[in-house]
Amino acid sequence: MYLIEYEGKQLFVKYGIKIPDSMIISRDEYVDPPKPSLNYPLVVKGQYPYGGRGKSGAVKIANNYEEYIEAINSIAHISVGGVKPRYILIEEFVPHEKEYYLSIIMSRKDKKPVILVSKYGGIDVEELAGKPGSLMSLEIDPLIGYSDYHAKMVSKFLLNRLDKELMDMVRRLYRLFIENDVLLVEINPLSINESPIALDSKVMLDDNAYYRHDYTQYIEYSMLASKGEQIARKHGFSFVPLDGDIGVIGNGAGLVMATVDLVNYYGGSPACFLDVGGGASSERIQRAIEVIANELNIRSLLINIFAGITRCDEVARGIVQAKKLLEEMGIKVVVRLVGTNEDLGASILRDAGFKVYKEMDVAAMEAIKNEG
Amino acid sequence: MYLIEYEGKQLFVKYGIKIPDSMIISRDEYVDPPKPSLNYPLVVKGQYPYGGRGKSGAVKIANNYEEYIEAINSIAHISVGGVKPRYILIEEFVPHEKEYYLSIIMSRKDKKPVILVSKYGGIDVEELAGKPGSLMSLEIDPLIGYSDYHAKMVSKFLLNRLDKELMDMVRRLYRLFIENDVLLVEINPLSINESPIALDSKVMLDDNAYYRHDYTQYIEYSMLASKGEQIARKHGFSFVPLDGDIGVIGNGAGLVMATVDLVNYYGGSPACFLDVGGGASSERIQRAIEVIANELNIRSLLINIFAGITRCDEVARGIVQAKKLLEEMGIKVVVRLVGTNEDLGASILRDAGFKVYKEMDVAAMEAIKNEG
Amino acid sequence: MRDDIPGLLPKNLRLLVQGITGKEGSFHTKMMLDYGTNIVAGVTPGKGGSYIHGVPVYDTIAEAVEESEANSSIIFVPARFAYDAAMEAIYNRLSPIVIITEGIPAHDTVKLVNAAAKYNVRVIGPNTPGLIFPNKYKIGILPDRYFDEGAVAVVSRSGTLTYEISMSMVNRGFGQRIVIGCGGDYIIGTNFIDILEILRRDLETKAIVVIGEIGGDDEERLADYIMHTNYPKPVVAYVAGRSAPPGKRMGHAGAIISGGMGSAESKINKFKEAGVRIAYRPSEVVEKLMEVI
Amino acid sequence: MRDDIPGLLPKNLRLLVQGITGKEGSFHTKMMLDYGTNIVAGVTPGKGGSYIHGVPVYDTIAEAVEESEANSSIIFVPARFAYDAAMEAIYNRLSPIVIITEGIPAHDTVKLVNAAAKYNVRVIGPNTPGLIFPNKYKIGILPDRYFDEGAVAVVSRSGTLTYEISMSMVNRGFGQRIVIGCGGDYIIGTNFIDILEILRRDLETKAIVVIGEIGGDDEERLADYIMHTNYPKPVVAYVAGRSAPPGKRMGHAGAIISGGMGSAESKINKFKEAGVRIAYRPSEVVEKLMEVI
Repeated sequence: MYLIEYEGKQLFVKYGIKIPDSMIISRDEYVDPPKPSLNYPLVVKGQYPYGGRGKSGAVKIANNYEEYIEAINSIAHISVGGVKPRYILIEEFVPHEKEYYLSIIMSRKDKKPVILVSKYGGIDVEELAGKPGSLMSLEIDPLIGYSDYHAKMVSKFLLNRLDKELMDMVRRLYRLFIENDVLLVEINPLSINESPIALDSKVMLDDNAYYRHDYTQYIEYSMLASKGEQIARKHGFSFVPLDGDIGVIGNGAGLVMATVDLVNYYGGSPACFLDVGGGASSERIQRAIEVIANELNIRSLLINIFAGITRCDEVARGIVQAKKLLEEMGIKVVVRLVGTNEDLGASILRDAGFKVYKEMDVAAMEAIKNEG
Repeated sequence: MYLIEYEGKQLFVKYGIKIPDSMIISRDEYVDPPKPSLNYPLVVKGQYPYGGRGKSGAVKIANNYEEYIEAINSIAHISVGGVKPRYILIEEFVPHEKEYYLSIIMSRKDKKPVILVSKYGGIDVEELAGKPGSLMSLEIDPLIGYSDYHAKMVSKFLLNRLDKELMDMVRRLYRLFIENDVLLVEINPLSINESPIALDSKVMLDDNAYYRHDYTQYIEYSMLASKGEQIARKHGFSFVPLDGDIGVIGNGAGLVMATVDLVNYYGGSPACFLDVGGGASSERIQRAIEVIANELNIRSLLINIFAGITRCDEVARGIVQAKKLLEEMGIKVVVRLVGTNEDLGASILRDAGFKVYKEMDVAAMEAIKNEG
Repeated sequence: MRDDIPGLLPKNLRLLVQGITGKEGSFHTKMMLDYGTNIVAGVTPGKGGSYIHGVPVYDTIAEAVEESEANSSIIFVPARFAYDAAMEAIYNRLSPIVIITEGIPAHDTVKLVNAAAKYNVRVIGPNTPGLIFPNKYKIGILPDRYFDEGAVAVVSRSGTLTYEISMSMVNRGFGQRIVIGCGGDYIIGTNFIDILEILRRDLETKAIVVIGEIGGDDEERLADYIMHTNYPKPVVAYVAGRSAPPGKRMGHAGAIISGGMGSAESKINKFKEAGVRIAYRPSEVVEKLMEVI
Repeated sequence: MRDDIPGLLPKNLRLLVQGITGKEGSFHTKMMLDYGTNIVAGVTPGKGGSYIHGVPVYDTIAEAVEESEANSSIIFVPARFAYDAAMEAIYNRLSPIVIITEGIPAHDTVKLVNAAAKYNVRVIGPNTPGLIFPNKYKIGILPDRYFDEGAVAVVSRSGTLTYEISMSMVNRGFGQRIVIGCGGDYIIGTNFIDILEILRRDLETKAIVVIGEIGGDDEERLADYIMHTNYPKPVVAYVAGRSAPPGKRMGHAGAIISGGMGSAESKINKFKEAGVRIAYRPSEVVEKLMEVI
């Protein structure tokens, strides 16, 4: 899960990483914002769970109180990724000539933490990678951990000298990384005019490590999250809404992805990715169908089950339980069942008037057809 | 440096390792000890920086208040290793059928922390090693650290079952070991009647790690330390007092040990080991001589210098500066000088009336002779 | 036909099941036994002395190894205990260690995978269905009946999709030399290249099916490997997630396109450059196989 | 005569001095240069760009290696910075790393020594005078004039005592193939066995002098090694500390008899069993050497 900027910066402060002097304004204060006790010019930044706010105009400079009020009024109504900001961050502007980039990522390829630094910050990582000589990556052996070596390499690369404060920042960032089960922590841009200051924050925590951290403190994230993500979290499904009109439910991430791809392949337009996971009960299947039917505007629903641990009869019962709702909403249902108890499952469904298929290609084509 | 029992136990408590209910009584309370708010029977234990207190009678059981007073009065006057106890520890007696042994040592051989456990505690490690099948040692890879594996192995070995509390104790002990630069932490005896309790503590901290811990909190150790050790610490010499009448000063631990051995070899009796270290100044040499002359009752002093970084002329000047003191105390001085500026050093010494030798064997024999 | 694969599976498999008394562990122990897997011991702390489906249960791996000479392990314990379970297996030099568990924090996986490398132990997974040697044995949770012995190795990051494709292979007469899931997690112990390098010299393997998905660059690196080492066997690949939007985790912890990296398009293009045949539908894998065998 | 020793010293020594601008580092850089040591670079954080005795100084080892192709290191930095200095050398794969520094916490040494092993780097010391190849070069602080080239290797846990014995050897016509201090610390990177194993196949080494002392069991284990591997060269040993009382640290952090372990008597007895000739006085080492060469 990603933290929003100000949550990431609070984590920075906890670890002694400098950020600009700032204040945070919540949604109910937008109408009558508090007078800032900060020095102008200020940077006014909407807080969103997604990137792209810069292009949307949700970052503004305010040189005086009037501009400050104006900026808040404007940003309050700007949506990024479908959501308006619940919070706006006000920061003193930090004059800086150059922007740098510093991050630590848990590298899949190397199976190690890797420090990434660039002489050119403020732009996307992909762009960085394109500038030869501007990027340095440095592995940290997870069995040995951080040593000054890493910080020295970073400081030399960025500044061509050993800057004590910058080295200290690298050390603190690694501690933050380790102690919070971080998958990615990024300071971009990083300013090093007098001392190193994090002008933005990007922090991705490991959802799997929820049991050893208090993730409820990052509630802002869930409140700002899209409806789809909220639903997925609430029910424990893997659920990603898409733009189309054909709902897709299946068991197993790879299979559901493949099913979504197949709908596309045959010219249809998938409305979602929903993985019910292994061994789903009839209730779980029913709930998955309800979620899709209620939350999305779909024309048809393709259910693709390859049952290993899962039992086809359970799946069938879940579908039958949702029959009424589906009929009411006029959603055509196409079921593909293979695996454990497939005959039993198929007969339950046929008895209830559903069509059941054995080949996913055929089922996908059937789901796309305009007439059932 | 070794902690005394109650300091070690305070560390145990800090890490959540159980010890018996207890109180500590300091020297000025011996005359009128506070009434214990503990349950009899009590164990009354003198606190010494050295082992062997059991054999000296400095551990007593008190079944009532009278016996408690009696025990304190008696132990207050018992010396172990030349010192009387500045503190007496009073503990509730923990009934136990069996005594176990548990320690973590930084192993020289393996270059790793090693957990040692034995089914027979309360006796010396050497004796333990003699009982086949009673001892288990378990390495901890310092690059990986503790995992439950280690605690499971310990619990299985000692109890033939997985005891949650014992496993927890192993985990806590390892944390204590790592966070305090411990070279040896030993719980012996360890009682596991209901839950594991440390009945005694032995903790050896790494002197070299002084700069990252607050060793002044362990002031009891220095106050209880022998005079020789106090002197060594004060002046930064390596100094070990011995029983004889021939003082030995040299530069380099190996050389001084060899010189002490040589005195013994030729039938003499060394009074100390004093290593002035490398590159000693004349002041340092003078101070070393003064310490020995003042603190020990010696007949002659053998100074053996093999000068690499050290300069023989500096050494010679230091000896000359101490000449008056040595003459006053009637101490015969034999100097062996080899190395950097040896001719200059020898002439300085000869001018001041000292005899100077080139061979350490000859010098040692000369120092032993009764007549100079 | 030799029924070991040097570097991947030992000559005489003697499998230990960690978490054998749990619901999943117990169920799949039965399934594996029925399929012919030589399970010699199980471990569940505190449950030592009991039996599950005739398999003796121990408190610790050390005891289990001493009494049963287990040489490999499959792990079913819950995510928060998986690190310690894997470390216990590593210290006892069991190899491979197949970690079925889903949801292990990536920092734990990184540490245990690096520790395993130090001790020369192979880790498969986490979050893998395991592997199956059709008609010999399986170390995992794959439903047996969709597999049959043959000459095609199937290597995958997924579970049910692997069964799907394997079934369609068997239906058209293509059996499998081995089917192995590398795991759907962000960090995994053994990746595509590791497996293909091992299979390079396996005489029984005539072709390889790779079932990839979005996220990471395992597929891209595999393509480079195939190209630069002139891989001697035909490879067919299917990549799931062509219609996945960037920034969204598609079920698997590892299945996410982020920072412009890990798209299906990038993987497919790389594979094509390396001469790998691409199936665009799961059912097309068999068609592509027919072109190469 | 070949002037490398495979496994111990590289073929073309290109030494880097860590802590070169410090008092000790600077002084001994001069001494080593005068003796012929090929010092190609120095490192002191923050002092990059300067020169010490003509040797260029860098901020980091990475730069130094890039510009000077250094392949080995000697460390003079204070104890509390030694861990990071050694790790920097290890990450840059310098080998050997000779750590002169005294007083490094044992936990730091353990970690760096284990890290070095993982990266295949040899650590000599800490708390060692280093080593000397008489009339070729030295990596250390040994005073040159007491050594001469020859066929006897001297391996020691001590400093001045090593000079003492080496001098008496030279005075009686025995030169040295190499003189090497393993270090007087509680934990050291390279011990007696490591050195003797390397010298086993060194044709120029005809005999070995071991200078041991109380504490630990390096000498006992060496005796076992000599006995059980039928060591092919004569060994003469001197063990310091015969009159040391138990429980007292005799100067070196490692020189302490504790828990009934590490007494000179135990070491001497073990050596005798292994056929090692014992010298009871430093000056007797030469006499024993005369018996075997």
